[in-house]
Amino acid sequence: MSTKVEELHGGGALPLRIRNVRKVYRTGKKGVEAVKSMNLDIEPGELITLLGPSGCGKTTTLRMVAGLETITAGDVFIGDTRVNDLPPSKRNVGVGFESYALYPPLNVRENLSYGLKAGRRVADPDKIVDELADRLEMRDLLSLRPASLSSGQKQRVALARALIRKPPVLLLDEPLGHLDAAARQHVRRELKLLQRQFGYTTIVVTHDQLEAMTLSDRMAVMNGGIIQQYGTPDEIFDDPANIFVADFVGEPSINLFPATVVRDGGRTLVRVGADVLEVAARTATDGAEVMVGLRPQDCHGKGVTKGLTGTVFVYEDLLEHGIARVNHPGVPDKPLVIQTPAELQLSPGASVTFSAPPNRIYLFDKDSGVRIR
Amino acid sequence: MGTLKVRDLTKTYGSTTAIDHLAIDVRDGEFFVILGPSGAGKTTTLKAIAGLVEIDEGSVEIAGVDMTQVEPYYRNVAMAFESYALYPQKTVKDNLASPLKSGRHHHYDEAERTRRIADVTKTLGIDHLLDRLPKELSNGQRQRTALGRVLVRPADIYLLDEPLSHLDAKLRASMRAELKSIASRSNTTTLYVTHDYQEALALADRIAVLRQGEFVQIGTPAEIWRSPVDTFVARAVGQPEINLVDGVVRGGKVRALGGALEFPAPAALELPEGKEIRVGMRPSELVVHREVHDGGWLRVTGRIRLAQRLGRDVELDIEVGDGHLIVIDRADASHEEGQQIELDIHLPNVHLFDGGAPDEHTARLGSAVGRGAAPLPEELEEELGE
Amino acid sequence: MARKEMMPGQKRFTAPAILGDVAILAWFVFSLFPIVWMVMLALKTPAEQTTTYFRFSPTLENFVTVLTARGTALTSVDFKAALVSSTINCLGAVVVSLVVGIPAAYAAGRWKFRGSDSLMFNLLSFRFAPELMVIVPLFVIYNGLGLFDTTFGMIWVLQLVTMPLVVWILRSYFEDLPEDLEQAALLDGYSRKRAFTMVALPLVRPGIAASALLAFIFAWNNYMFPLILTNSGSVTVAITKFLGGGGQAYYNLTAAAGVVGALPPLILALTIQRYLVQGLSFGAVKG
Amino acid sequence: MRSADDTVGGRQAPTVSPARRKWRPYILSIPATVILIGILYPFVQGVGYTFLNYRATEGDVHFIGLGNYLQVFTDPLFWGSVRITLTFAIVATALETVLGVIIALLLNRSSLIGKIFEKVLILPLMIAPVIAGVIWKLMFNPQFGILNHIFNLGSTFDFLSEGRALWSIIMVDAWIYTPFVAILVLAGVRSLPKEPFEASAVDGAGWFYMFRRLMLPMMWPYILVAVIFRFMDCLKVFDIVYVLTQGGPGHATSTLQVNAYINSIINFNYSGGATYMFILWIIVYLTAQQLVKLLGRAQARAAGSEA
Repeated sequence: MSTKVEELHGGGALPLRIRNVRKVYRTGKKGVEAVKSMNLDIEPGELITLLGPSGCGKTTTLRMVAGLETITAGDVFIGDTRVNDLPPSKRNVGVGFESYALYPPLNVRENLSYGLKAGRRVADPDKIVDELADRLEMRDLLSLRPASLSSGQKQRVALARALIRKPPVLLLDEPLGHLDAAARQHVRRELKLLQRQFGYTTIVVTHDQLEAMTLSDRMAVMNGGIIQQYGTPDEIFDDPANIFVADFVGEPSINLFPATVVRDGGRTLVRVGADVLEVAARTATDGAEVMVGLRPQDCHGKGVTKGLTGTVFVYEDLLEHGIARVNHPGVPDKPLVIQTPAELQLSPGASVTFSAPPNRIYLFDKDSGVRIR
Repeated sequence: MGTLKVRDLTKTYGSTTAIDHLAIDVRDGEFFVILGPSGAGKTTTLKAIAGLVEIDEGSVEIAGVDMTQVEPYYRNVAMAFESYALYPQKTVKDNLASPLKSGRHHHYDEAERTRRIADVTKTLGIDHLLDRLPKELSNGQRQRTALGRVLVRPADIYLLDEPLSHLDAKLRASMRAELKSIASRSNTTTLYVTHDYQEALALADRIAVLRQGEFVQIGTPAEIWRSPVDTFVARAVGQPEINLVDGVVRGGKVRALGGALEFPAPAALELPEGKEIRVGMRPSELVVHREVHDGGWLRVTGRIRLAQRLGRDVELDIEVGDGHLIVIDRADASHEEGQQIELDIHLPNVHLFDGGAPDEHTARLGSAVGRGAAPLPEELEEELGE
Repeated sequence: MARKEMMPGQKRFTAPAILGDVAILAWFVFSLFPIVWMVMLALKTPAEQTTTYFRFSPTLENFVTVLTARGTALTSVDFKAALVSSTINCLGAVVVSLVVGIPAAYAAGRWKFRGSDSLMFNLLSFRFAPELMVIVPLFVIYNGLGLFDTTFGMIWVLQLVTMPLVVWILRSYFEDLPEDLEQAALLDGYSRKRAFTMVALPLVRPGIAASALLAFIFAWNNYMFPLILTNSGSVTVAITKFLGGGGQAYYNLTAAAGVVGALPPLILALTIQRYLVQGLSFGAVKG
Repeated sequence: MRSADDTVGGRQAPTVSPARRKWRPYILSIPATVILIGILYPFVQGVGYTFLNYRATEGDVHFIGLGNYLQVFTDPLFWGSVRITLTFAIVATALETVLGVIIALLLNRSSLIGKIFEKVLILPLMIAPVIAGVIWKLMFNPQFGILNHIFNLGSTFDFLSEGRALWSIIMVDAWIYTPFVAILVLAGVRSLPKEPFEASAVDGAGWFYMFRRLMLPMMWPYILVAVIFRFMDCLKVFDIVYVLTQGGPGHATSTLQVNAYINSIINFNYSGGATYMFILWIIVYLTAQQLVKLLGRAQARAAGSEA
């Protein structure tokens, strides 16, 4: 998916570079290391998402770039200026807060013009507000106050406020967090088109892997203050670097179970109980104990004779597709999950044989969790 | 026995009507789901049946007994609250023992109580947490404890209020499966409330779609999916949402998207000339044209505006004529933005709704082939003889 | 705004920051000096009471005098009796307010019934109404019924102070209590009364403690009621009697009585520091 | 896991009629209503006194219509008392509000000194006002009071002289109740959401612009609550005035409630005192209604719901 920067707006997007950045929170004597030596290069106009569970350091990183948190060590460059010691307003960044952080006593027009009138005297703030309001089709909201807006409208106003000063870098914290499913889907597309059109270098922080995959040009999956993998959605989904990335990205989530490697001439197989699966990995050593990753969406049962055979424990018919949980003798502690096509109806107790294309079965080192290619 | 008969159930808070003359008949042992957006009155309905709110009108009959004016503690119903409502100062064990100690319906001695608690906590995998306080539990563990307090005691009806809504996606999927297996083994009538359509489809014997305090449709998951009574129900199930494009009947043909979408108007529906129509097509049922289908398929051509990766699939935003359609396709195919693309959809899967104002919910008239419901995939399979 | 860590580009010791600290210091000198001075005066020997300022040899003699018959003989003010009656009256008033107030607060907090708003507004209007409006007629009634300078009389009139406080604070606590917990108890099979005692009361315990202590403090500090409706049946009235009309003024004894009179409220206030704001604003501002 | 016969049903459970349910809140409020009547009864009687010529020494107590009101309204002493009360209430409330807000903002700025002293902020408030009055009376003493000594004003300067008494009493009132305003406003400021102020920092707003446009409107309801409580209490001030000056010297500090006390309790002119009080009650009731309405609007505006 190529990214086409149609029309650069204002001063033009700037690259963003994060070099060996660390953040330690001093609470009492011992410090909590929220971010451990982070490195990230973002090209101008690129949309990057920081994806990870809560407490993985993604919001802290965003706040450090925005200037809302001090940087314990390392450097952040916007364009070629080192911004570590600059207050937020001097970093010329647009920030969208998770709770929208609109100004309650002011109406939408005043919310947008607040920044314009606050710092340096801007020629005609109302004209700029009207112009942006037209572009975002929110002219009718200008006279309303935040409390009377729906969460979708609040999200749009928060975004407009971040864009109003045409910042070269846009930082959004969980922009779709408080929206219901229908609105989220619509706003997601709108945000992607908008970013493409405005051409801002953008960082989006989210815990929702679906949101990250759809919005990202590239995405950084984070955990424990470290970037686990940084790449395009295709690389992250189809070529996970370790067990955490494979487990965190993808819904329904990946099956992970132990198996032993069997080398058979050029081919690599893994033995699970009595069954055997061919895998694409080349560097696995014969007889090694490994963790196997198998995505439910990649398992197909129609017309498969050789693969894993188990008995259905629970079958959920979601009409667009089905989800079956299958007990397999080789995987004692929890059932395997497979996503079955709509036309394949299964009932509890039935036996099913399923497999997946070799390049879609991933092997991970049992201890370190690192991917074995 | 564990049947539930509700008639004209109405509750107003001041000037707003929370629920308006609801009526349902739940068979004994049935898993009945109420699906609706937040604020539709789902929780009010449950609490009205449990007797926790004063209703303005209507009657509630549980297990053949009229319970309309009966106090909650005599109704022999058990409820899992969305906020879990665990007693903060009691351990998990005491929370579960509470319904057994009240002695309202049946007196359980110490041994019986311990056995029941052990049995339930083992099933729910929280038998190692008996001495913990609610604040020491994770969200998932609190949710299971709330569920345990319902399952630990016999009751005529189990009322579950959005039990999975506060869990993260991974935990929600596994808990849904666990609920499915527990429900199949227990034969207690269960009334389950949710805003997540997948939970409704996965768990329900029957679903009642609720909007602003009124039931819009009651039916099996297949009926709700195949023949939604109006655009509201059609949009309530399925992710991404069903495509709805406005069209009009011209010269015996249904024309939409500025002419890019055209097919003969089904004779059975007797659609008058110039009739405003709304065409509904589900993204998962619109297929990118790769192999030839024999008769009964509709072809539409458009240009890719946006391709967004969605796990194993890709969500394509296709510009078609003067509108746009959302389609799901396999990720490993190539999708260049601006590239032209052809889409096929099987005619019975094309829903026809009455025309109307943009945000108006309009009734379903039938499908592109006539009055009936869209066929289920497995029926489709026999037809194509695969 | 929650207290925040330094932000980038923010320096710690700027001129306004130092000026701010100086201003705070100035206020606290003004605020604490009178109390410190009272304690000093209470520790001075009778000879030093009017002659020295900051240099004196501290003694506890005044406290002993004040609290014993010797004090009464000297100043004809029985401070010890005043302490006892103040305690009894205030405790009695608070207990009555709790027993009567908790059910009313629960009713007003849980149901929006027609009478609830008028009941609450009436109670609030007592808090703001000029007390004499009620005290003058009570003065006549008490003399008529022989309730003058009696515990029952004082407990009844102190309801004017303690009842509105208890009901308003507890109502905001009951309003914040989620209904689900009591409803869960109902469905577990407990009656509404058991659900109230088993679930609602334990969760509101901090509110009960805070409102009781705050009511006690305001009852203890009240001056007008005992001044009019008793001889010197309260600490506040007794202390003013020390200053008395003619003859020798016992400043160090007055100060000692003042310190003793001020201690109970100070100690109680420190224990409920967290709930003070909610109490003082009748639930309008959450702590 | 559960067999079919476990369900309990079939027999008719006892019902509770809707009427009985409706009475539940009223039953719970009966004891409080009894106490309410116990207070309302003397209040009504008090209002009754204003239409009588009821004095302890009066043998023939009878109805005299609006006689008391006529007598009061034509009495310059009454209007003097009203002037003193309003002056006291307005100046004291304004002073305490401004000082309280400043102290709250300073304490919110989490400096080390602020943290230490915050704990003792409430001390003056918790001491009985009458004890505070006694302390200040001793300090004001011209001969051996500490104030004259520290500021070496000599022994003739009297803080409670005719000209200065009212302002000295206002200072004592501020000493006691400024912490009340400070605590309320501080709690209000701390309950404000953090993000809007971070957004303001990102928008490059200086402190004063942010304070004027954002922080003050959001703090306004809390300030107004404090103003309402203080203004109402000041209108009926009694303890510290009576202890410090008994309304003197002359009538320099005789507020309405002090006057009513002297009138009805010391001179036993019950009707006279009651008339003063009922007029003050009406002033308090009307002002309370207006201020509560103002508070409602301010809360709506701060929360941004009112258009």
